[in-house]
Amino acid sequence: MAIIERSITSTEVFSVATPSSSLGALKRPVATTGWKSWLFTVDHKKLGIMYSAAALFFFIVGGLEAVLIRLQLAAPNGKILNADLYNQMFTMHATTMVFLFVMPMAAGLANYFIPLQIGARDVAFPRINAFSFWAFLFGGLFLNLSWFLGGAADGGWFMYAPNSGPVFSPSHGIDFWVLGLQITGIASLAGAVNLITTVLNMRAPGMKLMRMPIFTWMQLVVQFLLLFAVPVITVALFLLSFQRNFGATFFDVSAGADPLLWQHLFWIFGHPEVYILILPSFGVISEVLPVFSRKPLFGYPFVVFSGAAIGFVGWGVWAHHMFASGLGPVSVAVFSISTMAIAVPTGVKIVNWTMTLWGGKLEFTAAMKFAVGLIVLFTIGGLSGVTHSVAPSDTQQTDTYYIVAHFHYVLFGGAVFGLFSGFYYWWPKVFGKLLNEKLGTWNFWLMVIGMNMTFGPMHILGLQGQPRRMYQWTEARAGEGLFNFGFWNMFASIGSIVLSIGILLFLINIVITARNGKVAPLDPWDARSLEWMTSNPPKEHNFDSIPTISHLDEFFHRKYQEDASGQMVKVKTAEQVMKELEDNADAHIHMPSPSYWPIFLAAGLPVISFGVIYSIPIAIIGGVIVLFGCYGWSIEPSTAPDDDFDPPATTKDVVHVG
Amino acid sequence: MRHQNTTDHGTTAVNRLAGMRRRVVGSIAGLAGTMFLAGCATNAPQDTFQPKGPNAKIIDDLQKPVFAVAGIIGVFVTVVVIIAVFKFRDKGQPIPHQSHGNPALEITLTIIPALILTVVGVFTFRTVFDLAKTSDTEMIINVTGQQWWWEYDYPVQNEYGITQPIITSGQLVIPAGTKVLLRQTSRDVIHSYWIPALNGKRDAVPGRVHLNRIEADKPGIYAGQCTEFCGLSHANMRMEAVALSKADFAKWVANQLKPYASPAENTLAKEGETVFMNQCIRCHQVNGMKRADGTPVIAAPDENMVSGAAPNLSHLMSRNTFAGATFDLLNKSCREDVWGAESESFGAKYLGGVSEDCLNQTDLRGWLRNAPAMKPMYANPALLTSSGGKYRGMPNLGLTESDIEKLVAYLLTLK
Amino acid sequence: MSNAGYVRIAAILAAITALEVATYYVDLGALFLPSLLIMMAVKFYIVVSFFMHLRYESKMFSWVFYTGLFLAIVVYGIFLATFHFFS
Amino acid sequence: MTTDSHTETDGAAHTSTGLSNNKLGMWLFLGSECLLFGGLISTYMLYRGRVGEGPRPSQVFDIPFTSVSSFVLLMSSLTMVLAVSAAHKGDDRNTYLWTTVTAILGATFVGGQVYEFTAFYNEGMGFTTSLFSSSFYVLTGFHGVHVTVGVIMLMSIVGIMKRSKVPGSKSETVEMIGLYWHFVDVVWIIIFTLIYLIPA
Ligand code: HEA
Ligand code: HEA
Ligand code: HEC
Ligand code: CUA
Ligand SMILES: [Cu+2]
Repeated sequence: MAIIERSITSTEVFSVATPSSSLGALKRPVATTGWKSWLFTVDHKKLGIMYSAAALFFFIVGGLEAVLIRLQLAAPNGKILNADLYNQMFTMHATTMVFLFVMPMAAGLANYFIPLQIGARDVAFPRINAFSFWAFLFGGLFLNLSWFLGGAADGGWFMYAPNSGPVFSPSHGIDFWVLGLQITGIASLAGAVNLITTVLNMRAPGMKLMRMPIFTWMQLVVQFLLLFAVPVITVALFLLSFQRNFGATFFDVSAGADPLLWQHLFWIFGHPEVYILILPSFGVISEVLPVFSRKPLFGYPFVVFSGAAIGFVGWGVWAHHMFASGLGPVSVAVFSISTMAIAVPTGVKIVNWTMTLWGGKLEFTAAMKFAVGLIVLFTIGGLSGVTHSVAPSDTQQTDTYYIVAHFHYVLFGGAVFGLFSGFYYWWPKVFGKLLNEKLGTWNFWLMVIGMNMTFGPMHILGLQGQPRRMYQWTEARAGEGLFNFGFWNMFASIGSIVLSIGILLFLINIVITARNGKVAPLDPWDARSLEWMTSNPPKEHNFDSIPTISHLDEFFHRKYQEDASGQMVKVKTAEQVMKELEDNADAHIHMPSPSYWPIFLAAGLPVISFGVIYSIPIAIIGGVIVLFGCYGWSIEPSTAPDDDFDPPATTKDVVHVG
Repeated sequence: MRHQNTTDHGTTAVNRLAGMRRRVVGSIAGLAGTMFLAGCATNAPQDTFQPKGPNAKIIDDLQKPVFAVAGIIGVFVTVVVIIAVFKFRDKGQPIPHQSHGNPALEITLTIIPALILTVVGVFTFRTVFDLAKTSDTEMIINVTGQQWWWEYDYPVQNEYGITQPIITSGQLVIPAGTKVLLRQTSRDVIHSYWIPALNGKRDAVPGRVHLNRIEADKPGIYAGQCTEFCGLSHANMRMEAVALSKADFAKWVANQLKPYASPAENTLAKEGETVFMNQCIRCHQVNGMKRADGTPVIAAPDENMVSGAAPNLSHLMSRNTFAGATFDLLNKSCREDVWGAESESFGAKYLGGVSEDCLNQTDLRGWLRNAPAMKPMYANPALLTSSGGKYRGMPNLGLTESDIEKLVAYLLTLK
Repeated sequence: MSNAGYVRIAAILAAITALEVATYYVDLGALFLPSLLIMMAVKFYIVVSFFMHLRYESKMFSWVFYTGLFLAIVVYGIFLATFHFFS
Repeated sequence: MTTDSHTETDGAAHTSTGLSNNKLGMWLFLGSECLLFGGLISTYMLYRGRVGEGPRPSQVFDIPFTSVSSFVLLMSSLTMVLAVSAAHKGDDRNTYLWTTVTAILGATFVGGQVYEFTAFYNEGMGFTTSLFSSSFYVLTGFHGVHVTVGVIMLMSIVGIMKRSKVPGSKSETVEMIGLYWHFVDVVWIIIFTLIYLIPA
């Protein structure tokens, strides 16, 4: 971004120098404040914030879609949505929540915190990082554009062929879906390459792999999963778009195609994907639980290896989504057993978290509440998952609300709760202000109650035989007595309102905190890991001097030491630890420079996609934008040379980043 | 949508509401408990814990213990977490010892779940292969899904009196106590066949034939629902399996094979036949129907429908429901009479079919007036051109009221 | 590796390719498929190890690349097997 | 803290593993590409026998022709490795020479593919003729696009090197292109065997 020069003369002020001269095809952007500083930034922290803000926006979109679904289903023969709109609604609800909320939110946290947690000043490829963000954002907007251009995709989030083919889904909705996901896929892939390289290569001295914070570890596993899973759905999406846009017949049964091809490709991606969604949250709570238990994570190596094991075994279970598809008994039996195997490493995590609590000194901040909530709610969802893995019984439950209950417990009770835990935990780090704890408590309880009210009854509904994806349900099959559809559907719908109010409180909390929140102390939680060893919010260059790591939970060990009786006592305050770093500050730090090219290049992708749907010349224009972007990108040095700064950085001992 | 289920609590086998035991399950806490209860005491027609035939029973025997185990583990974890939360909350105790774990404990707590799952796995394995068994099949029916109804095609099986193929839709009629093999496929997109009381789901995939074995212990009507998302009217794609005693089944077969009888001249029904020949015969086959010149009338649904088929109406009035079992053909009181019948008299009542007095005039007329208004058929009619102008589902034919009058009279003759 | 070394490796690769093409014309019976697959794997390994220097580079590169390769082979192999492709 | 001497080419110096970011990133990308091509190859394997009314693979494939173009691509790997080797020695002249030769060989291969596609097309095998034809064109087309991108990169690097004054300064970039190029070659080794030599 700039060259950060330590003020030699006096106190605290660091001066920032920005590059000035013309480089590459365009003059470099230089703004350090205002909207331009965001648009062209390559700073991982700014990008992290933008990722999260965009994801939050999509969460509200996906949530409103969910609320519409619930309103429609509250009573029999709902009239709020017609069949067509309803089908679009649940397809886009799931797509938005999975691809545009949880994934980018996790990417936002990864972006912001991985470099801080491993003691780096930025990611390995800052410009690619910016490109990832913009590609995700443009892809997400492109997907939602379909609402205004003749209707959104309506084939369900796994978009089974041949229903997703041009004959059965003639509107453009699915075209937008396919191409939009293709764009966000590119973003994920680029992000994965970037973050893996960052974690492996940019660690501070002494930060061995087995000293890395668990959040970083889980993100590393996630990025590997993305790296290998995204290309699989890329293939599937290509085949589908060639069928829809260029007349190929990959899923056209009359030409001899086998519709199960799509199912396999989708779920080979799709199952690793669900671990992509959950592992970041596992990472978050593995940070939060120890901090508020005042105790290290129980069995750190087990948590690390079980995470890796989940990631690995997750590749061998995809066909459990296809138990009713007619695979044949051998495949069904094999996938059934392999799916059960995954419960073992996941169980390890549950055990470790519980044992972390055990014997601790628990402080129930909002972050901690969400973390503990996750343990219980995820377990419920995981156990229903195990009941699905029993293939014969799954043939009764698949495609009913029992499955809907399962995945909302793991996704909402698991992934979303983890993210909320992270919001409360890291908010002071990012914005320097503490979220209101009282509102947080309300937020938490309304969410727990609302979520159980919404998704709990779905177990009943599903076991009573209510299939999913029905725009209306009928009294005729509702049954009576305690377990009738009528009561529990209404109950779930009311629950979703409670849940919405809970989430609304979070949004209100953000506003209140921004207006007049409490300014956060340097180390508000008495935290343990490296990201807290810098100011709130962190400086542009993260650390004044890169710390040398000698422990897991480095920050904690700098603050605490065992006294003679073996009791941990605080020997240093966070301020003192910080001061040590400041005293050794690098004089001149050369940060990666902002660039026009990431956003420019990313903007070409939706143009191409738009052209593929409507007219090839537009696609060619998009192609030219991309080509020009690549050209500009490759001739612009990723980091402006030292002599290009104003004032030029003259000193020899400049520390370079990126 | 109509009530398809009576509300009186009789004690017949047909009435699924009747005589249901409500098993009480002990040791239930929180949600795991609710989940449990749902499986054990109930009265919804598609309940997955009320097997009414051997296949569903095999599944049920496996899933009950699995749900129990899952429930117990769930309760256990929840309780431990709650204890920890209360026991170790910050009461000013000193900072705990910074212990990093206990490998022995870890390994034990890894092995226990692994053992539990091994046991579950063994039983799962066996059950999968038990269910896959088809060698002792006694009867075969071809089942074809399409947007948004099911077609049943009984191949010639002389031992059941099926001397000619029978084609019907909506209600699958089977002899009770007989091992029936469904050979499933689809004409357009993927559907899934599911009668929870008889067996789990099996997808009907175009281009593939999937086997699905069912058997009903007793005569009765068993409700089901298409459970693979198949487009606009997926929610309105239902089905029912009707099990008849073997004797009644033979009667049913005989009726299906009854030759076509054209209505008497100068009746309303006869005029209806003419309208039918003009309008409906494009898609709907009525076996044995002949033109005035004696040439047989053959429907050409493949020229009009994306899926290439429309229900065969030869014996429409022998069924109780229509349009993918979404609407009743019987009016309310007649319906309750059939559906609530005693086990012994059920067969006779079902075989009585739909008489003029019993016909659900409102829905049938509504259907003929404007079918897509009752059951969504295609998202956007303007887009039909992209399927070569072929229909998906039954279109609005713009019939006049007098045409409808005649058609209804005619359809009533199709017993 | 020296340039001459590279040329020698290329010669080996060319020779294997010639053999591969030869199998197309000579009837090897049951050996046909395995011999082709082995030659393919050998060529693959040679290019990756020597031309791409993977043998001489950090283990980490081998890890990431071969993990991808391994997953691809295993996962897609099982995937094809479920279609009874190999039977 | 280390205040290392940093040069444009030397990306590795300040990483925790001592490995270059760029190279690690490239290997990660190639690992990911395995699953991309794996998916396309599997699709082809599944569909290769489904020819409908169209020609069968054995009717269209011209093994001698494809053998020659495969050989050309294989040899381009040799020239590529020579280019990388020259670049590492800071020998710009030979780097130009071998990158250019590699680009020409690659372009020849792509040309051969275009010729092959036209021939197939004339024999009645269009993109949408059958599942076999679609999956064949998608697979080989993807590969062809990869080669084309490689050719463009090779041509650009010559231009970029000529602009930069420091000899050998772009050696890592050349090496990266080399990795990509060899990978594309390796994919063709598989395609050639599985798709062309093993009959459907
Ligand atoms: C965050 C996402 C997430 C996670 C983590 C999981 C986790 C698991 N899932 Fe889930 N799943 C989904 C998201 C997720 N799932 C989604 C979105 C779908 C539906 C897609 C769709 O159809 O739209 C789905 C569907 C789905 C199906 C298909 C159902 C069907 O369509 O018929 C199956 C079948 O086996 C399954 C199984 C499992 C299993 C065994 C786990 C395991 O990983 C769970 C392991 C955890 C535990 C078991 C709890 C803790 C363990 C212990 C306390 C130890 C002791 C336990 C035992 C001894 C049992 N899932
Ligand atoms: C991470 C993933 C995720 C998340 C978070 C959610 C969250 C929710 N989901 Fe869903 N859902 C899926 C993933 C997810 N879902 C998937 C994969 C499917 C399968 C789709 C398919 O079959 O194809 C599905 C399907 C699905 C169905 C089944 C539809 C059907 O089969 O017909 C239902 C029905 O109730 C539902 C409900 C909900 C509800 C009520 C929430 C709630 O938790 C939502 C809560 C959020 C909000 C309420 C919004 C936030 C805030 C406000 C509203 C405040 C007010 C706002 C302003 C003032 C601006 N979801
Ligand atoms: C273009 C084709 C087409 C024409 C013309 C047509 N139908 Fe239909 N009809 C269908 C289809 C398709 C269905 C199945 C719809 C469903 O259940 O989703 C159907 C269903 C029905 C059913 C319910 C059958 C059952 O067993 O579920 C009746 C009764 C019926 N049509 C009567 C008629 C009559 C009477 C006419 C003429 C006036 C007519 N149809 C004309 C296509 C057609
Ligand atoms: Cu047919 Cu759903
Ligand atoms: Cu899964």
